[in-house]
Amino acid sequence: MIKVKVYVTLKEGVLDPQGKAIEQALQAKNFQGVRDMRVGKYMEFYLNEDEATDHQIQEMCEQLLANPVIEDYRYETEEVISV
Amino acid sequence: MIKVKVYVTLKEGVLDPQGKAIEQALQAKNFQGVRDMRVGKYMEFYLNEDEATDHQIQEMCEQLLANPVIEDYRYETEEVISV
Amino acid sequence: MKFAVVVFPGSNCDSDMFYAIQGVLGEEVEYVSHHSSDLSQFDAVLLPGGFSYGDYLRSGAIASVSPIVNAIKDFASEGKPVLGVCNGFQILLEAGLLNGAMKRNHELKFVCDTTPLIVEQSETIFTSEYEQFERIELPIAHAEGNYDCDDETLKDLEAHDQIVFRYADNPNGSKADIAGIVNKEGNVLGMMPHPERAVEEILGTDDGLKLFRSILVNWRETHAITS
Amino acid sequence: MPLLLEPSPSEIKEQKLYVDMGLTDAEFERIEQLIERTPNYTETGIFSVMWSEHCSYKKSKPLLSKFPTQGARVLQGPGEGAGIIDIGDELAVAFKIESHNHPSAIEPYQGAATGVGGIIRDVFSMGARPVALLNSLRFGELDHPRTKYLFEEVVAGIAGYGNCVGIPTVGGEIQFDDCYKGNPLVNAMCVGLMKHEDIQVGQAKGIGNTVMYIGSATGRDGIHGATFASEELTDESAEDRPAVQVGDPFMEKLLIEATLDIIKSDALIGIQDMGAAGLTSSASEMASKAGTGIELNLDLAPQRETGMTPYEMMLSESQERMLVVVQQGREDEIKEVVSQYDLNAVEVGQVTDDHRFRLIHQGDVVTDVPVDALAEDAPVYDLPSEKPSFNTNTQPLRIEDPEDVLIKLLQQPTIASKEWVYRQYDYQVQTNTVVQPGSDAAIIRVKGTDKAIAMTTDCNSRYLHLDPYQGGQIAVAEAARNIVCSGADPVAITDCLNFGNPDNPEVFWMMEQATDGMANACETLQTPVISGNVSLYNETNGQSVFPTPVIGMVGLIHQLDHITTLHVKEPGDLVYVIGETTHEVGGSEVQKLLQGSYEGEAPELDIMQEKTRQQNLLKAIQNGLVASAHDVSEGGLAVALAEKVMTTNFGMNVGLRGKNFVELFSETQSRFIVTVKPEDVSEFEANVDATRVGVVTNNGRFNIQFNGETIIQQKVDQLIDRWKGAIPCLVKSKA
Ligand SMILES: Nc1ncnc2c1ncn2[C@@H]1O[C@H](COP(=O)(O)OP(=O)(O)O)[C@@H](O)[C@H]1O
Ligand SMILES: [Mg+2]
Repeated sequence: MIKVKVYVTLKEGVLDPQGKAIEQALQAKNFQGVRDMRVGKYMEFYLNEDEATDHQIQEMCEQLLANPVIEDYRYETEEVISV
Repeated sequence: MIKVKVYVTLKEGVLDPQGKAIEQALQAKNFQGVRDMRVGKYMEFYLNEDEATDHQIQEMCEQLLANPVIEDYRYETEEVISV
Repeated sequence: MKFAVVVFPGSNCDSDMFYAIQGVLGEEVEYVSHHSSDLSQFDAVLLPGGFSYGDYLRSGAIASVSPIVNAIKDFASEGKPVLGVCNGFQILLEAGLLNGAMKRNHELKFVCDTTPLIVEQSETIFTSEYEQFERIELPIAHAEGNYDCDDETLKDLEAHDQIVFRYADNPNGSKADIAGIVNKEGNVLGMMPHPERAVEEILGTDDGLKLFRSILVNWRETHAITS
Repeated sequence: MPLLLEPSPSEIKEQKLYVDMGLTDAEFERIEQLIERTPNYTETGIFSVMWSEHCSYKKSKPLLSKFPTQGARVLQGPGEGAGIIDIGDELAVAFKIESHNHPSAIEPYQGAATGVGGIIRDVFSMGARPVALLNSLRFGELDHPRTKYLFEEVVAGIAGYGNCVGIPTVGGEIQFDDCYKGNPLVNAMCVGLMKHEDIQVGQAKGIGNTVMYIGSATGRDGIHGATFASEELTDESAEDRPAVQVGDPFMEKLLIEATLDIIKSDALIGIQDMGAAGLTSSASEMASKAGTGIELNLDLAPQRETGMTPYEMMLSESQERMLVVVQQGREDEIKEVVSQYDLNAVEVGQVTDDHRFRLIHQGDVVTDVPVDALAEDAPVYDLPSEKPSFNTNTQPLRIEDPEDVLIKLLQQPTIASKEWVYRQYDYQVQTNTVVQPGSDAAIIRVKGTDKAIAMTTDCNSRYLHLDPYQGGQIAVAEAARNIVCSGADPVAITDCLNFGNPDNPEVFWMMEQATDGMANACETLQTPVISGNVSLYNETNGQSVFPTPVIGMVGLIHQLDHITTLHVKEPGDLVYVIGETTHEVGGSEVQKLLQGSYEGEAPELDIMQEKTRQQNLLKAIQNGLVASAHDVSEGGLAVALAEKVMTTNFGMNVGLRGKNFVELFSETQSRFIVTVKPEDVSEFEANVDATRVGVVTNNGRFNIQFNGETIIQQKVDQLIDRWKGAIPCLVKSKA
């Protein structure tokens, strides 16, 4: 089995109001040094070896997991021993 | 400067309605092999070297970035050259 | 009796709460800013619904670390009534004043409706004007009202009669149909449904009015005894 | 420095770089004459957005001038952020509708969300507290995956923004037709309530006064959005992706509260939101209207990104920003109020006496042009128009099984219950919503008075497709019917003219016809046009949407006990139909169902007769003679009757007469169905010309006889299941 980890982040230049709000909240809590907070999504799931092609994973990301209009994505795969 | 990457995921055993829905949507789109989809948050931000202690980052996560009742977190740090 | 309505940036049911107290219940009420750290002149604290800090990160999370929350904790520890509705409930959970956590609704969408509830406990200071197991209708409006806690916490809640309202027709996937819980001491109530939206017939239901009346009646009683 | 990379004036001219920004050769020449030299890059960009159709109405102005805009209750007509009507008691209602079609086609969630955000700013910048939101949506057929995605995301975007800012979304309308597949329509309307004394204007008066900026920092979002809205969507539009703006409803909520607080200060002179063309349009329009000039120092403007050029800053459409003019020397008072909401007010410039629009960047004057040239002197075009050929022939429809047709009609997404949609909208917040979505018009009470406001959006574009004049009239008439059915006096309208490419003479002919029809209906029904918006170039790859002039109408309820809803109230109440039914199927839902296309003549409308019926019905409602009222629209009598019992536990027995089953579904105009309590029957009949057709029952069954024969016999519960289940089922089904 392959474990897939997908990271979805807002494209550069796209406003991230959530990141801004969290950054300010941390600063107010005395973590003044926090800068440029950006919030994204992290997804993990499993695939059978034969399905875990780059093409297949990219398709998933582009069709559903990320919104290519405003988001970028990257992913990692890792072999796991299925139990 | 230190770039901090925080990953927040639902604890094992906590039902993830969003992950379930995405998994089903992928399966409906003919990615039948997808299993155990879990959705979490991914946050990145910057700190000055002297602030980027483990203690400091753990405090941020526990006080705000993750909700310990239902979420786990992990993080990575990475040195970046500030411009 | 003097009520405080705490206003966080992004609260949006603050004026509805204010109106319910002043306009319908006819009691004294004031807005208190999230910057404030003093609640000493109030007899009850109301945390209204809305989207404090845009619901960013997790609903209620950022508000739960603002200065007023320490004052709310002190206020609660004196045994005075604290009511959190919707986002107010979420804030109480995030602040640790109540146990458990909120997740996205099981259908992942915001849900606005009027929904039937069962009053599971009519012995609290918030519900004494209701009958035990009375069926009432209150509006709901939330995207993250799917209450969750571990099994031990649930047992504990049940054992101490802390589940105050249950959904008759679970709209969001909440564990054990939980719509509202109270702390062990019985003076901090969090609930997703909006009693302040149900205080006049013209709004469709006035089933929420008894909740505010209960607070008032109980305050008057204890006040008569202590003073 | 990036500035050096910008083309020089002569390069702009010689290489015709202005063409890509949407300016024609003649327009560029006109700019050169007006400013007496060749514009630089920033100036060219500024002119291109201010002279886009979206900001200048250069192609639609001649049509808009036909609308009646005056009336006893009109306090502010077209020309400001929103129009305003008087509702007595020193109170007023501000409202406007606006489109966000193209952004929603590209990024539906954010497109719809920022559309809602923009229209809210138009209303609170007038000094009104926004009390309600409505929308009007058009999509392709729900059997296409992209359409489902657009539909789900647009609804989520509207909900996400409106819910967060705490303004109830109380109404709207949705129509599904293939012509909207590539170019959905997303129109948002906002209604605000205010005291007369709080009315604000967007004017930069008083030489030397300070211009301040409040709200989100400026980023590179949506650059050229206004120009983009003035072009057709093509397959390349997907490439225009940097144009996507992201909304921050949390910031908007703070801005609403801060703005409604600073308007109480007499240090505030003028206020305008930064909508399309952001800083450029707000600053130049405020100065132009006041007959002054304005100078901005761009280095002082809050910026989200580094290295932004003046061109980028001036064309940015970052959301949630306001520009205010403050009395010189009293800036701190404004700053202090605003800071209570965790916002900053920043001085960015001042009002000047030289009628110029001047921008300073890093010590250089980067723009210096006459302010009126930007805001007033855009060309106005009289476009050629040509009547397209209409095929008015129709095939006769044949209906064997009216029960089956009714059940299918109830499941057509245009007719089906929209509960799936409005359940996602917080329609109760502010505790004023006394009639929730699901009736003919939504109703918001006015706390502290015995009054309420009714509101609706309407437009059946299928009729306009067959006959734009008639369809334009019907759109206004239908909106008024919905208002009247809820017990309100129609007062005024706002409109959003969604059309295709006006340079196509056939499209322009339709615009002329539609606006003529609307103007006539508004005149007759005495509902002036007090605000509106134009959205052109709604085409995909040359295929235009149906002409869709959406009407947003507001009515006044003088006493709360006049409020009436569409659902039947009591068993034993009698059912009446107002208006005769004729055989009219052109553009109807039943024609679409049985034939798959629209053809023939649009329904007739006698606007005088319409007015008489509306007035008589309203009088009867106000006299307490009507228990429930509903207008007949898509799907005809059979559907309208079913709608009166669905969501109730009651039933209905109805007997109708006619020549042909088709009449059950005919969309003849100016008809209403009302129920009347038995004790009010004689007085009702004496005052309203209506035909008694049946009775409300308590057995939960919906029975219709036609010429004495029982043709429909259904459990209401089952009808409800079909009608409510249709949209969720279509959305979920995989296709
Ligand atoms: N179709 C229309 N009917 C009536 N008035 C219109 C119409 N379109 C635009 N207007 C009016 O023209 C003015 C400018 O509109 P617009 O540029 O859309 O406003 P904003 O600058 O707030 O975006 C507004 O007062 C608007 O009400
Ligand atoms: Mg209607």
